[in-house]
This record gives sequence, structure tokens and C-alpha cells, in this order.
Amino acid sequence: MIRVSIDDAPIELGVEVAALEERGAGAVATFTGVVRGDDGVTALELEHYPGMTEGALIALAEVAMQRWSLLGVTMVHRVGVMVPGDRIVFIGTAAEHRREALEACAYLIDRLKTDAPFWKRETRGDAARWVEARESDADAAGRWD
Amino acid sequence: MIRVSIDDAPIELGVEVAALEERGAGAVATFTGVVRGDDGVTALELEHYPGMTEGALIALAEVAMQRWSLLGVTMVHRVGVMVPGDRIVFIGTAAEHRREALEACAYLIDRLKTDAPFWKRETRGDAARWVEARESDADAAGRWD
Amino acid sequence: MDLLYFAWVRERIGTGAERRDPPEAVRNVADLIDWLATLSPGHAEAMREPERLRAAIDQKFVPLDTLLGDAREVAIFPPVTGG
Amino acid sequence: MDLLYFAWVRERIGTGAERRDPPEAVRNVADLIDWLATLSPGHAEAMREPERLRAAIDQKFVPLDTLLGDAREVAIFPPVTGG
Repeated sequence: MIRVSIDDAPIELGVEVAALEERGAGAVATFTGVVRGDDGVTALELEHYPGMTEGALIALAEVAMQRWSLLGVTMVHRVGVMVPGDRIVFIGTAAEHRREALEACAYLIDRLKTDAPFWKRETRGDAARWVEARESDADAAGRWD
Repeated sequence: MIRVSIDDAPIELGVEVAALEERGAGAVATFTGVVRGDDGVTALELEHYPGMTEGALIALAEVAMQRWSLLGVTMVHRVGVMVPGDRIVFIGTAAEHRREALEACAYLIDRLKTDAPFWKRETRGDAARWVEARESDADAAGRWD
Repeated sequence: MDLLYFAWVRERIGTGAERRDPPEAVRNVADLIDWLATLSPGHAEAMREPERLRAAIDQKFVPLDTLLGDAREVAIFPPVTGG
Repeated sequence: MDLLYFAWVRERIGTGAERRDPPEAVRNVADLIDWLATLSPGHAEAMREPERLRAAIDQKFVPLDTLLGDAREVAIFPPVTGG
């Protein structure tokens, strides 16, 4: 089971996890990215490439399903305007054993950072700026090659 | 924040995740172990060593908090009788960045398997047996030394 | 050719999508970026630093030296920052 | 000394806790296991394969060659299988 969603509605974590647990897996791993407000960010806006984004996420999920023999993958990315505390992204994996679920979850968030067409703009009070890509993200993605 | 709980009530995943998200972290990773019914198991019973168990989990959480500069760790283990589909264990970590949250989560479940006094008994119809420890669990725990 | 722009590339150009037919001499994505820079001050500003740009042809990421071939949709944007 | 038993060790002995005072010659956990094996058929069955047993002294896991010292609580059990 692969579930991919790009939506401007809040991410319903309980619903997503329940769907993964219903796969009959013994192990479910999740990663949730949350908007941080600790450096003065008052809003975060996510832009994406409609048409391409969904295909990019499905391609990543398919690679992970096969590489780790998963029973389920869920990738949900929120787009539009968010505030600190909101969930930006949810990755969930279901597998028979913990190693597969945990590794695949780390893989998927590392790769999503470099392989999916999303762009973040941070607002601090009146000032907005586009977030710069970080070299550490490319390094993290590269370790799975 | 460290939260450790050993309880015979069902694990409330949504509540646990919400508490971690409230730490103001940018990254929350979780692992959930679920009772599998695919090999004929009809019930799973978890016994533990009251008095020692909580201390063992807190000790693990403290090591992880320091090693990965975490903002929060939650470790919840269910005890008593469970059926397929029930959550056995929940591990959650909150950190500023994904790497720390994901690694610490993997560490905690690997170490819980070898360093906390729990014992599982599986029931298949009329037959019950104590689950044998697996060498692969010792190997997985050892890779964090 | 359908051209799509995202993030600050879109903002500088002032639109997220336009239809353009580049001349024959425009062979690869880098050529396209250079040519787009000649179209307006906004385009020039957006295309000013090609090393900060990334591209997709027909919804696949490609290096900037990729030939356009019979591309129908080309997107130009900064490095991605999702997740 | 308070003795605690878990899982199939508990089941074979027929109780999860008992108070026993081992003789002076019982120095470490392995000695204790050998001595416990003499107490009843249930104890004998539980202690039959020391290589399958693990122990904790005062709620810390210890190897079987650990001296009992002034241990107040000793627990004997199979390898743990939580998570």
C-alpha cells in the first residue's frame, strides 16, 4: 500500500498511523516535521510543482517498498500557509520488523528533501525570505546511494 | 522531557505524539510495535519486573537525551494480555533536526529489546509458549556501543 | 514550449507559467536560461545566477546541460527545500 | 535475600517471589542457581540450564559470575523479550 498526499489541510496524524497499522505489520515507524517558531518565524509557506510532486513522492515510495520489503508507505506533505506547531510533512512506514520500517522512514525523509519539488518561504513579522537549500541535505540523501 | 510508562491500558498514540510535538521540536520520530496475528497468534502476554522496568527505561531515555541533544523522549510499554492489532510499545523522540530524532528512536527500540526486563508469551489457540530471545536483537543493540 | 517558474524565480519574473518558443540555437537548459534572461528585466533578474537554478523537463529533474529535445514542459526553479 | 522469578522460571518454580537465605558457600549468582536447584523439583527444573538464565542484583542486570555481596534482591529469569 502506498499513500501519497499533497494537501493544504492539516495533517491528521492519528488517521495516517491507523491506516498503516491496519496493514498487519509488526512495526510502524513515522517521521513528522513540524514548523518551528524558535527563531522568530511567524509563518511558513510551502509552494510545490503540481503534477510533478505526486509522481516524485510515489517514485520514492516505490523504491522504498521494494528495497525494504515494506507492507505500507505513507507520505503526506502539507502546502500553503502554516504557523509554528503545524505539521509540514508526515512519513510513515509499515514492515514486519523494526529495522526495515525505521531505515525506510529515514530514507524517505532524506530523499524527499532533495527529490521532491517543494519550496519553503519563511515569514518573520513583515519580512519574508525563501529558504536556501542546505548542503547537509544533499549529503544525507547521498548516503542512500 | 522524559516520559516513561508501563501500563496495561491501550497505548494512546495520538496523545503521546501530541505531547512530543508540544516540545517545540522541528522533528518527531516514532516507532510503534504492534501484535501480529499472521502466524496464528491469538494472544500475547507481556510480563515485566515491576520496580526495575521503569528505571531501566528512564536510564535508556537519559542516555539518548544526552547523546542526541533531544528535546523529548517518550517510552511507553504495554503489559498484560494483548490481541493482534494492539500496540505493544511506543517510542517517540523530539529533536531540532530529523537526524537526531530518527537515530535516537532506532537506538531506543534496539536497546529496549535487550536492556529492559520484559518477557513475552504467545498464545496460539490452546498452546502458549514463552518467546525466545533472538540473537539478531543482541546484534542490533550492540551496534550502538 | 510551456515554461513553469517556482519560488523566487516565479516572483522575479512575475508569472508562474508562460508559453514561449525559443529559437533553434537554444539547445539545452543552460541555453534556455541565457535566452530567457533577454526577455525582460524580470526574466534577467530571475536568470542572473544560473548556478543557483535547477530544472525539470516534462516533470523530471535534469542537469542544466540536458538537451531540450522535444520537451513540452520545462520548469526553472531554485534548489528544492521541502520536508 | 529476596528472590524474584519471571516468565518460565516463575512458572516452573510455582511462585514469583520467595525469601531464602543461601549458605556461606554461595558466593556468586551461578552458585545461587546451583543451590536453588536443590530446593524442590520445580526449582530443579527451572535452574536446569544455567546458560539459558539471566539475573539482576538489586534491579541491575549482572553476569552470572557476579558476587552476591550484600545483595538484598536477586532476580532470575530467561533472556528478556520485550518491545
